[in-house]
Amino acid sequence: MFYRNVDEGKVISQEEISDGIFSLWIKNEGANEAGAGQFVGVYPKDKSTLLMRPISICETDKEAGSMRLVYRVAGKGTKEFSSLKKDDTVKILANLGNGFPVDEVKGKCIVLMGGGIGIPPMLGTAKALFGEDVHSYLGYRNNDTFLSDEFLKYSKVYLASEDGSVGVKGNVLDALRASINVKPDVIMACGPMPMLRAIKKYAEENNIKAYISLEERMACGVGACLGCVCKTVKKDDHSHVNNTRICTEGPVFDATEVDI
Amino acid sequence: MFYRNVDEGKVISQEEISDGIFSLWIKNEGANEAGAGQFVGVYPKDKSTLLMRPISICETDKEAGSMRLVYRVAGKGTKEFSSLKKDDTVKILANLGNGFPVDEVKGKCIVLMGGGIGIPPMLGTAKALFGEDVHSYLGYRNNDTFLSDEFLKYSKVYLASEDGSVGVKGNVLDALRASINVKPDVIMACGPMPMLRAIKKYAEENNIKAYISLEERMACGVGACLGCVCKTVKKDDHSHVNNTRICTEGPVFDATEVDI
Amino acid sequence: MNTKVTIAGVEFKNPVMSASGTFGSGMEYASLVDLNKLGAVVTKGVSNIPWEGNPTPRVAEVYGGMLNAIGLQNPGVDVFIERDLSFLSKYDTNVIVNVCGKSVEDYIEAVERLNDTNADMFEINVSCPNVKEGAIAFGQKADALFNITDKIKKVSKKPIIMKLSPNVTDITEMAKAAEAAGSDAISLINTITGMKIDIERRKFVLANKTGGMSGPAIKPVAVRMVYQCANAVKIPIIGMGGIMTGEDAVEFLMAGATAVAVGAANFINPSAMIDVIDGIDNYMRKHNVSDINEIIACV
Amino acid sequence: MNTKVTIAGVEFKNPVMSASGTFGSGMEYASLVDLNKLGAVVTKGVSNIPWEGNPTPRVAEVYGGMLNAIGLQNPGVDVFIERDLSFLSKYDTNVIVNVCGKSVEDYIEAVERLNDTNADMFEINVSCPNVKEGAIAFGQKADALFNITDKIKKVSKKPIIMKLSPNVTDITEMAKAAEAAGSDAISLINTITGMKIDIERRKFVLANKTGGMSGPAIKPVAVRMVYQCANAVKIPIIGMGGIMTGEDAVEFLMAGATAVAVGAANFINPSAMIDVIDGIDNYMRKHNVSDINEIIACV
Ligand SMILES: Cc1cc2nc3c(=O)[nH]c(=O)nc-3n(C[C@H](O)[C@H](O)[C@H](O)COP(=O)(O)OP(=O)(O)OC[C@H]3O[C@@H](n4cnc5c(N)ncnc54)[C@H](O)[C@@H]3O)c2cc1C
Ligand SMILES: Cc1cc2nc3c(=O)[nH]c(=O)nc-3n(C[C@H](O)[C@H](O)[C@H](O)COP(=O)(O)OP(=O)(O)OC[C@H]3O[C@@H](n4cnc5c(N)ncnc54)[C@H](O)[C@@H]3O)c2cc1C
Ligand SMILES: Cc1cc2nc3c(=O)[nH]c(=O)nc-3n(C[C@H](O)[C@H](O)[C@H](O)COP(=O)(O)O)c2cc1C
Ligand SMILES: Cc1cc2nc3c(=O)[nH]c(=O)nc-3n(C[C@H](O)[C@H](O)[C@H](O)COP(=O)(O)O)c2cc1C
Ligand code: FES
Ligand code: FES
Repeated sequence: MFYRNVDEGKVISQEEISDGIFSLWIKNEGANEAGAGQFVGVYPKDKSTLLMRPISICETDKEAGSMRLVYRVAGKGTKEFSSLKKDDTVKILANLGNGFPVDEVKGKCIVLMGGGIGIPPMLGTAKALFGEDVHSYLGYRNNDTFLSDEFLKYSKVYLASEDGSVGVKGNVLDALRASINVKPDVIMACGPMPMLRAIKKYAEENNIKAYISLEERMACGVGACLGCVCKTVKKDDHSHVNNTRICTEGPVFDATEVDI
Repeated sequence: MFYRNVDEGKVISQEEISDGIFSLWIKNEGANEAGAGQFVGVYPKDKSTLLMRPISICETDKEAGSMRLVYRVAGKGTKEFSSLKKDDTVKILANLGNGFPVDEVKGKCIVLMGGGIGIPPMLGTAKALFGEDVHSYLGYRNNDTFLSDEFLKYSKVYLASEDGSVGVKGNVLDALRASINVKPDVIMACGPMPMLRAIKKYAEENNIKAYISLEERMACGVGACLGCVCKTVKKDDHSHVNNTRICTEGPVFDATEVDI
Repeated sequence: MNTKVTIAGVEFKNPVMSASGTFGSGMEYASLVDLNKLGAVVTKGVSNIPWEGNPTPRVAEVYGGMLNAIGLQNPGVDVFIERDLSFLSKYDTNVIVNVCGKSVEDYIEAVERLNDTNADMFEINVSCPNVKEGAIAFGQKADALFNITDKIKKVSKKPIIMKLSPNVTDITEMAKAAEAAGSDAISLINTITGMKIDIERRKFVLANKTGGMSGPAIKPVAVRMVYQCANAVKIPIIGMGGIMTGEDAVEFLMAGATAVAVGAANFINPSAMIDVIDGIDNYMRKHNVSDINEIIACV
Repeated sequence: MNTKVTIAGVEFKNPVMSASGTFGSGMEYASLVDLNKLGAVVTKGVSNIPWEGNPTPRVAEVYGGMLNAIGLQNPGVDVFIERDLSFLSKYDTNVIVNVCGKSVEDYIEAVERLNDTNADMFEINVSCPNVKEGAIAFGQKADALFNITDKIKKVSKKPIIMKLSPNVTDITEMAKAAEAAGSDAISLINTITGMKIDIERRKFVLANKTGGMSGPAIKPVAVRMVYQCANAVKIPIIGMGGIMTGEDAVEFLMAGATAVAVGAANFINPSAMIDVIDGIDNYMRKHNVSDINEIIACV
C-alpha cells in the first residue's frame, strides 16, 4: 500500500458539483494503491504558483485505476485546476500521508464526520468501510449538501447545517447528540479546525477513540521540509520535539496525541 | 496611421513554414493601421516570462483586418507562441516603431534586402511598394528559402545563400553586386548586424540612401524605459545624448545617422 | 469612499503613482493611460547635465521579473523642465521629479534648478551606480545618506523623498538616517542587484554585467522592507517593488506604505496603474473600507 | 566526459547536491530520488540540542518561489548521528552536514560531536534567526563571521563551508572574512528575507511574520553574489538559489561556483536534482565540454 511517485494524471472528467466546488476524476498510477484519507499534491502549471496543492483523495475506482478529488476553488491553484478538461494531463505527487486506519476499526460502531470541504475524504472512508456499522455526519453551511447522496450508498447519513435549512441546525456534533441511538466507539473526522477541536474534546469526555485529519501549509508533502507540523502532546518519534509532520505522520492523528 | 493599443489578437492560422520558423496570422484592431516595417510586442502567457516579444509585422491584410507575424523559435516566448492555434487569443501591443518610409521613395530604384529572420518585414514593404521599381535581395543560410516565392508577387527577387546551394554564394550584397543592371537609389534592409553594417558601408561608399531596421532588447516598446537604444552620430533630438530609441525613433533608421 | 492620501502636505487623489524610470515622463504612455487618473507621475531620474547611460543590452528578462542597467540616461534638467515638466503641467495629477547625480553638488544643482517649477515633490535616487564616494553608493551607508539628505533638504523648496536601496544589511538604518536628516518621506524599494549569464554564448546578458532586478519576483522583499521601515520611522513611505494588481498595492498599504508606485508592471501591462487603482477600489468596496487611510499599516 | 569536482580535497562525482533543509537527510526523498546519483546530500541544519522551530504557518508561496520560517527545527545532533548519518552511510554519495546554533559554543559542541562521523564536510549556517549577539546574525557582520569561522575551524576535523546570508550590503566582505578565518569553502546564497500579508484576513501569512525567500525568483541575486564572491576570494564556492534546471546550474558554474545546490526545486519537482545532473550532462555534450571544470568561472 505504499506508493509514492510523481504521476502524470489524465483527466477523465470534471464537474462543478456545487457553487465553486469541483469533482475531478483522474486516471493515474497511484490510484490503485491509495488509501482512504490519504491525499495527493497537485502541481499548478502556472509558473508563478510553483508549490503543489494538497488535496484529499475523495475516493478511488480501482477498476478504472482512477481517483476522485473534490475541492473548493480557494485561490490561484484551485482556480487553475477548475479549468481542467477531459484528456488534459495534470502532474500530481501521489500518494501522501497515512490515511484513516480503516482496518483497525472494523466491527465497531463507527462515526464519520465531515464538515464543509472536509467532507470529500470521508466519502472514500465510508466506501472503504462499506458493510460495517457506519454513521456519516455531514455538516454544511446551508442546504447545498454536495456529496451527501453518495454517502447513502455506504452508510447511514445525518445532516447538519449552520442555517438550519437542512438536517439539524448547528454542526456535526449537534447532529450526533441529536441521534441518541448512535453510540460511537470511534470517530473519524475531517473539517475545519473548530469542528475538530470540538470533536477532540467530545471524544475525550465520552471516552471515544477519535481520528482527525488536519491541514497545514505544505511545501514538500513528503516530510522533508518540516513546514507542515502540528504540536503534539508527547515528543514525536521522528522530530524528537513536540511537533509532528502532518504530511507524513498525518494528516490523520489520534486526537489525543495532537495539541490543537 | 498612428495606432497604439493593447490588442486582443485572435489567431486565424499558424503554420511552420520552415524548420523552426512560424507564420502566424492574427486578427486585431491595429492591423489596418500598421505600416511596413513596424512591429508589435507579443506577450507570453507564461508567468515566468513577462516581457513582450518584439516581432515585426510581416504583412497585413486590410480586408480581413489581420496581420501576419513570421518568427523563429528562439527561446521561451517564441516557443510558447509556436503552439498557438486557430481561435486562440494572444495579447499584443500594437503598433510599434516608425516603419520604412515607403511614401518617400516612390519613383526611385528601390532595393529591399532581407537576411534570415530579417526577411519577413521586407515582404510587407515589397507589398506596400507594389508597382514601383523594386528589387528584393534575400539572403539565406541554405536552400531553405522561406517566403521567397511570395516576394515574386510584388518585386523582382534575387537570392543569396551562405552555402551557395541557391542563388549567389554569399550575402545579399554579393547578390546585389552580381546583378549589374540594378542601380539602387535607395536600399531598405533588415537582417543581422554584420549585414546591416556592410550595407551601411556600401551605401555610403556608393552614395545610396539606406534605411536599416535595427534590433535591441526591449522592455516597454514605447520609448519610456530607454532600454533599447542605439548609438547615434549626432545628438538625438529626444534624448539629447548620442543615443536613440529603437522602439520609437526606429526600428528603421537612415543608416548614416546611427553608429553601429 | 475616500482614496485620498497626503504625504508631506501634498494631497494625492489616490495612492497610485508610476515608479521612476518605468513611465518616462508620462508622455510615452499618454496614449495608453489617462494620466489624469493617476495619483502622481514620478518621472525618470534627471541629473544636472545630460547622461549617456550604459551600453546595450540594458535590459534582460528573468523569472518573474527583469534586470535593467539603463545607467540613468537622461537629457539633463534643462531640457527636462522645458519639455517634460511643461507636458505634465497639462494634466491633473501630481508630479514627483526623480533626481540623480554623481556627487552631492550634482544633486544640489539639479534640485535648485527644479525648485521653481511645477514639480510637487522631489524623489532623490541615491542608488546611482557610479558616485564620487567610490564603490558604495550614497544609498548603502547611513552616514553618507544622512549627509546628502541634509544638504539637499537645505536647498530644496519642495518636500523631498529619499529613495532607498534594498541592497543593504539593515534597511531601517537607512530609513532612520533619512528621517533624521529631515527627509519628508521615503520611498522603497529601488531594484535589487542581480545578474544573468547567457550560457550559450558564455557572456553576461547585460553589457553592464549586473543590473537592477524588478517585477513581481521581488515583491516579498519589498513588502518586508516597507514593513520594517514603517516600524522604524514616522515619515510616510511610498512602497514599490513588484506591484502588478490592486491586491499587491493593498499588501503594501497594510505593510505601512501611504502610497505605492508601479514599475515594471507598466511594461507587462500598459494599463497596470489603472488596474491597480481599480483593484484598490474593488478591495475597499468588497471589504467596506470607506477611507483608504484605515488600511494603511493595519497589519 | 568528466563531471567530477573537488572542494577542499573532497571529490564529488558531480557538482550537484541538495540545499540544506529542503531534502531532509535524504531519507524522505529516497523513494523518489536515487541518492547514489547525487554529488552530495547536504542535510537539514542540526544543532547541539533538539530545536522546536517556529509556530505554523511556516511556509508560504510567493511569485516564482516560497517563503519559509521553519526556525531550524531539528532533533539534535545525537539523534541525527544515530539515525540520519547511519542512513546516509549506506549510499555512495558525499555527506555534508549543515550545522546551526544560537551561540559560538552551540556550534562548537555540535561540530565536536560530528567530528568522528561519516560526514565529509560541515556547512555552517550563520544566518540563524535568533543568536546570542542580538538582532544581527553572525552572517551579517564581517567581524562576527570571522570570529565564529575561526573558532569552528580550530575544532573541526573536517573541511568547513561557511554558508553566507544574502541579506547584506556587501557579500564580498563576508566571503573575505570567512576566507581569512580559514573557511575551506563558502556556500551561498541562503534565503532572502521576505514577507507576505494575507489581505483578506489582514494578517501575516507566516506566524513568524518574515520568512526566507527561495526558488527561481531569487536566482539573479544569487548568480550576482556568486560572481562577486568568485572574484573576491580564492576558496571554492557552492552556489545556490533558484536552481531548477541544468541550465540554471551551468549559469552558477560559469559565474564561479565549483558546485551547486538545489533547494526549493525539490518541492516543485521531486526529481529536480536528477534533472539538473542530466541537464548539465546534456549541456556538456552539446557544447563539447569534456571536463566540467572548464566552464567553472569561464565568464
Ligand atoms: C492534507 C490536506 C488535504 C486537503 N484536502 C482538500 C480537499 O480535499 N479539498 C479542498 O478543497 N481542499 C483541500 N485542502 C486544502 C487545499 O490544499 C487548499 O485549499 C489549496 O491548497 C488552496 O490552493 P490555492 O492555490 O487555490 O490557494 P492559494 O491561496 O493561492 O494558495 C497559496 C498557497 O497556500 C496553500 N494553501 C492555501 N490554503 C491552504 C489550506 N487550507 N491548507 C493547506 N495549504 C493551503 C496552497 O497550497 C499554496 O501553497 C487540503 C489541505 C491539506 C493540507
Ligand atoms: C524590432 C524588432 C523586430 C523583430 N522582429 C522579429 C521577427 O519578425 N521575427 C523574429 O523571429 N524575430 C524578430 N525579432 C527578434 C525577437 O524579438 C526575438 O527573437 C524574441 O524576442 C525572442 O524571444 P524568446 O522568448 O523566444 O527568447 P528568450 O531568449 O527567451 O527571450 C528572453 C528575452 O530576451 C529578448 N530577446 C531575445 N532575443 C532577442 C532579439 N533578437 N531581439 C530583441 N529581444 C530579444 C526577449 O524579447 C525576451 O525579453 C525582432 C526584434 C526586434 C527588436
Ligand atoms: C527600466 C527601469 C528604469 C528605472 N529607472 C529608475 C530611475 O531612473 N530612478 C529611480 O529612482 N528608480 C528607477 N527604477 C527603479 C523603479 O523606480 C522601482 O524602484 C523598481 O523597479 C521596483 O519596482 P517594480 O518592481 O514595480 O519595477 C527603474 C526601474 C526600471 C525597471
Ligand atoms: C524549507 C527550507 C528550509 C531550509 N533550511 C535550511 C537549513 O536548515 N540550513 C541552511 O543553511 N539553509 C536552509 N535553507 C536554505 C536553502 O538551503 C537554500 O540556501 C535556499 O533555499 C536557496 O536555494 P533555493 O532557492 O534552491 O531553495 C532552507 C530553505 C528552505 C526552502
Ligand atoms: S510539507 Fe514538508 S514536511 Fe510536511
Ligand atoms: S523598449 Fe523601452 S524605450 Fe524602447
